[in-house]
Amino acid sequence: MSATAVRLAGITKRFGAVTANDGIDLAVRAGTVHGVLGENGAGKSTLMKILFGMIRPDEGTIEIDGKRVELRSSADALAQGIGMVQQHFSLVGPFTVVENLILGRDSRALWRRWLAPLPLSAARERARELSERFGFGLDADARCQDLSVGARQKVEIVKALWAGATILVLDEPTAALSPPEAEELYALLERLRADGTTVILISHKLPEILRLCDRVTVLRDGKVVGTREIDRADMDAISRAGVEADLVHLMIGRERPTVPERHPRELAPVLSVRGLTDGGRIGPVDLEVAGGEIVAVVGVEGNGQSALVDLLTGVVRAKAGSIVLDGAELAGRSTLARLRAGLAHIPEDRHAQAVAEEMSLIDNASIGFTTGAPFAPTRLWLSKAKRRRLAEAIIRDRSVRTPGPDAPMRSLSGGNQQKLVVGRELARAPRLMIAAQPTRGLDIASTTAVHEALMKLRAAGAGVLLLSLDLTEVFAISDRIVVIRQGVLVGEVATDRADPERLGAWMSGAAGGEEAA
Amino acid sequence: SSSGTPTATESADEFVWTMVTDQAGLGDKGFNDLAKLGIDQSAEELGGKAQVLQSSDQSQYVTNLQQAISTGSTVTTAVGFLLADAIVEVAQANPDELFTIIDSEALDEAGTPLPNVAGVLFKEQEAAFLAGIVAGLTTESDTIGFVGGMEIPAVQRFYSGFAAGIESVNPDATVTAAYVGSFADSAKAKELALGFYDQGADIVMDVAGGGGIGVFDAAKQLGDGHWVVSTDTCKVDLAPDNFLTSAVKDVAGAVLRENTAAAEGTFEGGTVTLGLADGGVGLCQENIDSLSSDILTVVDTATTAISDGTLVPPATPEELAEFTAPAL
Amino acid sequence: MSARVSSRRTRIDEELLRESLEINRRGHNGWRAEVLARAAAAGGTAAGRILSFVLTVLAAVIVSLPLVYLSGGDGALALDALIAGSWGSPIAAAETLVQTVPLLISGLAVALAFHAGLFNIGVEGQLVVGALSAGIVGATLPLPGPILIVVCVAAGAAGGALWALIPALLKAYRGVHEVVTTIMMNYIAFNLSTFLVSPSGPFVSSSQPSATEKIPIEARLPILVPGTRLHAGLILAIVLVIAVAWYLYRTPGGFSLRLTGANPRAARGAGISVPQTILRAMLLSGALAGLAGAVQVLGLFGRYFDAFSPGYGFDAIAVALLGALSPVGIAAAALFFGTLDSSAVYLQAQAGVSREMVGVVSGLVVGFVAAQPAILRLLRRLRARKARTRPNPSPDDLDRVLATVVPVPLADPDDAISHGLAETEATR
Amino acid sequence: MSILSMSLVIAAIHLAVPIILPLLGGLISERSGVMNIALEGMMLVGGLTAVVFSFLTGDPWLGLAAAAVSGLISGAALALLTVTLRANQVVASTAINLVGAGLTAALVPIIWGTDGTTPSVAKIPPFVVPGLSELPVVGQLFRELTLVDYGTFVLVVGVWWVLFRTDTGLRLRACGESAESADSAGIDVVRTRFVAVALSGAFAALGGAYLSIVILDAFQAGMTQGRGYLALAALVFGKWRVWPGVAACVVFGLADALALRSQIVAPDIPHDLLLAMPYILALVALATFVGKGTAPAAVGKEFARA
Ligand SMILES: Nc1ncnc2c1ncn2[C@@H]1O[C@H](COP(=O)(O)OP(=O)(O)OP(=O)(O)O)[C@@H](O)[C@H]1O
Ligand SMILES: Nc1ncnc2c1ncn2[C@@H]1O[C@H](COP(=O)(O)OP(=O)(O)OP(=O)(O)O)[C@@H](O)[C@H]1O
Ligand SMILES: [Mg+2]
Ligand SMILES: [Mg+2]
Repeated sequence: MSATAVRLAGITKRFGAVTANDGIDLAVRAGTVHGVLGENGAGKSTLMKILFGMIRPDEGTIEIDGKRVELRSSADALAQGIGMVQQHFSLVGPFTVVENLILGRDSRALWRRWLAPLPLSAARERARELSERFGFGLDADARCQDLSVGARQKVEIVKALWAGATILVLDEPTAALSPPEAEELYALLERLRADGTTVILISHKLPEILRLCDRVTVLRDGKVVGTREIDRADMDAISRAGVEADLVHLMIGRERPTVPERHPRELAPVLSVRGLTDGGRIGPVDLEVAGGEIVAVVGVEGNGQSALVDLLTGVVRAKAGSIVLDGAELAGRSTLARLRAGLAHIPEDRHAQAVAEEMSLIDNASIGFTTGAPFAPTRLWLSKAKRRRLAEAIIRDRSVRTPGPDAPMRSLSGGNQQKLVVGRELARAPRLMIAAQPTRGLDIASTTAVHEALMKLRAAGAGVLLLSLDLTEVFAISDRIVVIRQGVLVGEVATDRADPERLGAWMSGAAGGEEAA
Repeated sequence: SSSGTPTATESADEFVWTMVTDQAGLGDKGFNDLAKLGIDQSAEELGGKAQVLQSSDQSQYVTNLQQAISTGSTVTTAVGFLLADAIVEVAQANPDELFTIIDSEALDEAGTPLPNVAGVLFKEQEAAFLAGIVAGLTTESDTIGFVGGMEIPAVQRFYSGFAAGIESVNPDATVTAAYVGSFADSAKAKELALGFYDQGADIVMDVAGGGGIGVFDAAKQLGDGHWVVSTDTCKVDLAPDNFLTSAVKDVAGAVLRENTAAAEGTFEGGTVTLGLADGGVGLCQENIDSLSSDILTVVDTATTAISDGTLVPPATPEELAEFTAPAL
Repeated sequence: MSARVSSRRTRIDEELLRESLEINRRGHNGWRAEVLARAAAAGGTAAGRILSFVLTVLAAVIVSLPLVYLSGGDGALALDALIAGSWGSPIAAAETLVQTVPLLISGLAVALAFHAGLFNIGVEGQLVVGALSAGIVGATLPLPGPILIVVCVAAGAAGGALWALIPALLKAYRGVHEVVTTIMMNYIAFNLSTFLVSPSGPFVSSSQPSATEKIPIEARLPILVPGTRLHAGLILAIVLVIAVAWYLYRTPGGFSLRLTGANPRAARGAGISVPQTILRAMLLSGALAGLAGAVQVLGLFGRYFDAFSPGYGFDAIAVALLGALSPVGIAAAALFFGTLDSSAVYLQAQAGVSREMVGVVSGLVVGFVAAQPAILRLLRRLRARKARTRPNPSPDDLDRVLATVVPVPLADPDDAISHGLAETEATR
Repeated sequence: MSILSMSLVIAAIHLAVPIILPLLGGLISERSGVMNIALEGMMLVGGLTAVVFSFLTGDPWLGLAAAAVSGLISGAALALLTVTLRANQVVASTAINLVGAGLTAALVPIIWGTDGTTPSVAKIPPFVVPGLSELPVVGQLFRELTLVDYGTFVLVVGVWWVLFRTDTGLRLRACGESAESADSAGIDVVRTRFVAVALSGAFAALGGAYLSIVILDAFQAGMTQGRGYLALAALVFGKWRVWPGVAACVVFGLADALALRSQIVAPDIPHDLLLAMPYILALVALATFVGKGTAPAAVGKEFARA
């Protein structure tokens, strides 16, 4: 059909004992969207970093537009017209949007780069142009660290396209986007394809893969296990289900695990929040969660979900309002007291809030368990042996892939880190679990495992407050959905009566909002 | 002392003249370098070899003194009062070894001097008094500065004698002391001296240790009419046009004297205090001819009075406060 | 699913707890085998460390030989003096330990703060104030000997902690960077201590300038080996190594401290008060620094001397990092620096190496040790390449040596420092 | 007598410049992500080199140039250890400090045969600014300052401009904030940091040379007296920014000058306490209005590509 834009041949990369890529061959046709699928740790990001010059392969060759190239650094890749959006943000936080966009792109003579002022106004103009063309609405002079995750994602995309990339690599670009934002991205990718740009898309979300990709390659344990053409034009519900099942089978070697059915239950309130406010950005919030109920809070990033969680966990002190958990008032109490009263929390930002990367798995598993028996019966004794057992139990229960409990947390892949965090929070025997983006970046099997765990909690009579951007997830496991906008809950709906389209509009404050109940 | 004064038993070419410094060490153009001169002269005149062990910190004093002994040192000279405790410890443990300590005495628990240690103290105030006379008679602005490194007793003796000398010949002149806070910061010493000159002083006394080159540099920079009075050694060459005089301490002579005594078997422990009368301190002789005969006359008068004990220059600020200037 | 809750008990899933205990019971070959396995691993690591360490020092010494000749020293004698002067005789060994003690204790002080994410450059000032406090108390309080020792040691710790208090408060409650405040506190400590024992100062000895009066012999730390200067400070230092290790790794407080250093937000989410933890870490670090100073006064000098410290508190930073912030590693690193310090005296006297040149040699050794992880990485890579190009890898002698050496650099504190230096947020 | 005079201003400048120059060095290095606490050792190397070359050539300007080169070399040594070999930055700095202090002290007797202090050499002369030096009061300033003082000001402006207004600065700061981000933007992190650390050595060395051949005319072992560490404090005090950092140095210089001179006019106040005043005031300032600052996020972290 069309020419081959990218050809990877025999790519092998080892990290110590781990072989992340094992003789991978991959050909991407020009002007198409090529999906790359695989479980956590399958080697997707490694392969793309090799294509972007950030990692040197141990073996293998790369061809761009039919020409063999040596990519020694991302500068080389950029020069070849490759742009990449990393799985983890690669923006410089304290820099403004426009500074991030022109970073490393100045091609003037060396002395000019040392002496002449940055061409900021021209760049600002171009940034505005691009942002407008994609409907992003970016503020070129905002500091990236102040932006919401979604906005940062958009900056990453603009940055990748800045130099007019003809090959665009996107590593899980929608993991942090709300559904309306993801829609915008899909539209953008369609447009880019139409313009002739070649796109490589990594994702764990099958629906978006099926919707966008012309062809999909599945990796498992560093090897290509299959490539499938996708006929997007001719895809009905049945053939879609067939392709999905096929891909899942390729990815994990078995059928898609299923989430247990939800059964209606007798409900007694576990959490009751009244008039909660931080005196500014958020509230007053009224919210009930019953035992045996999963309540999803949905909203576009930046509407106060994080702030609400901070108030509930006690990391930020409320100005007014009450938080009653199992009949006990928690509003004035410390975070520790709240944990003791039965609160557990899977934070949305794993790196920043949940784990200490340099500490061992044992230490990370025991965060929040170190005051009081059984691990710390006195202030002079914190049992290591018992903490090791706890870590081992969590590792086994949640199938965390690790060399052992003494390994540092940083040696785990993101998905496995998340599993450990989930296991740790479940170990608190919570009455109320606050789960914020609990499956962000997780592969299908791990996602299912987390969902199972939350369902099990529900079955045991605990309440779950789910904060998620992933509507598929919300529809899969929640009983009730509340919508948050600009710091207040603007309405709620039972999940089985909710409609994704309307929910999206509601979240973004467009038409049709308030009347649902 | 009473029972068996220790003596050196080696022959001349086996002599080892050792010097142990405190952490300041060589290169101060002051008393450490003078002590070095003393042991070099000892090797030259008495035979044997000279060696220097520099300490880099307080905890090394004892080990350095012990090292000196184990290398066969004939007399080990500890330079600086900070070594007093260490020398007592080592000398008591090695009663057959000979030691000298400069600027301190070595006393046992009962307060009696150890028999195998010669403690050499200097009456810096006597030399400083003479320097004060020179300064008091030279100043035209009647404003005189004093740049000290840190306020330790030796520096106080210099200051008290200097101020008393000035007062004795020029009651109208004021002398003010200021300190750098270190004996090694020549940049700050220079700024302090510049400050004095800026405030109208035409003479500044330098007791800033290694930082003293800063005081000289200040005077050199400002040129004629800005004088420096220095300490320990002559230092004419640092600024020939600005050097007025120096209150010198004959550390080299004292070291040589104790070493000679050891070589000749007449070494005696105990404390000696050297002043003008024994030539242990005095004015710099290198440029003495450049001073006017009027000044030299007064200096001679004072020297006589101090030597025969009729004039006792103050050694501390308290003594200075009570000091009544004699007519000279 | 059940949960037991009481105020002294962590809330935990009892089922999971039971299950985890079962893992224990069913455990492979029981705890004995596990302990043995872990000891064997640790032993292998230690052997590798020692070997690679010796090689590193040798390399540094060889590089510095030309310099030694340049400065008029005798290279052959120098090598000999380096060993003989530090470990060649019981007295030399005792002296090496004497030099080790202050570095070890102040290294622990630096490390404790580092574990909480704090860069305490103020250990030097805290050490001076600790020494000063011990010296003043020892010279002025008319207490019987043994009691006075305890009071002096306590005064040293308290003095050091006091000196850390202002930076601690400013850091914990106002977020002021501890590097600048502790540097300021250092200068204030130096000036204050100079003043207190200056001729017009209140605590100066009548017979010894720039020092306090002597502390009665009975109130000094006892000498451990007669005929040497090795004092009970060594025992205190060893106890402190164990205590700090215990505190950091075996107490809830130490866990909070490490977690706060590694990720303050995670700590806060787990109910730990970050400001309080910072305060505690800084005060403990200051107290350790103060102890280091007090030990020099009570064990070695018998009185406070102004400027007694050649910068122990600054060397301690290198000691702590060289020891990879682990108490045992710090003990090893302090012993290493102590060895260099005590051989300095010998090098000067026996080999004519000036004290300045000794400084150069120790700098080169430190540099080589710093570069060691990189050199080892390089060797590892070469070995890996070699192994790959050979169809049938059979470990030859070199490979066997490298196998022990390569995976275990003496210390690779990079990770520790990077998270140690990460800004600890103290927002409430 | 008043202590407020032009010569106080000059003293403050003389005391501030040898902190400002290493501050600029530290700023460049830390902004690129490498913690440099070896400023002190690099200053000493620069101070001695300046004197050696002024002694050999009789031209203090050649001394100054040689000092800068010596700083590049000691900076490159630190860069080799920390950037290329990825050694721990504090331990490597300690090594440079030890070698710098030891070598400079050891070389003086090897070169001149005297311990501690070198002989006097030609120093940088004051630069009399035509016209301005005739002015009353401020004229003194324009008679006594040297071209190095003016040059320092130019360097401050230059460092500020390059760091915060040019592409080179943007790249350098990106390496200091997030090496991975910089790398993925196509920046050679290792090379950028290497150059930054080497340059930081040159700045520190100029600071040392300022002490030895601008203020004085000789080198003295250990003459920097902790100014390298003070520069580090000013760096933090100024929150890793150029102008606030320079302001902190100027405040230190002025406070030092005042502490020295107030002894002259107020001899009754215990001088040890006066000498501690600048540091006490700095603490008070930090406690009251300066507040918290954030280091470049990647300082202290090594970077290596897989
Ligand atoms: N720099 C590294 N050092 C060591 N191991 C690494 C490194 N980068 C990746 N790995 C390992 O290589 C394997 C592949 O990782 P990679 O990030 O490519 O997975 P992925 O498919 O992108 O997974 P995910 O879906 O979680 O993003 C994993 O086992 C991972 O732990
Ligand atoms: N300290 C602050 N002062 C003022 N506004 C803030 C502050 N922090 C966040 N905001 C803004 O308040 C809004 C709500 O912030 P919050 O962090 O709770 O939102 P969020 O939905 O969790 O999004 P994100 O996680 O992306 O920040 C956002 O628009 C955010 O930019
Ligand atoms: Mg990935
Ligand atoms: Mg959020």
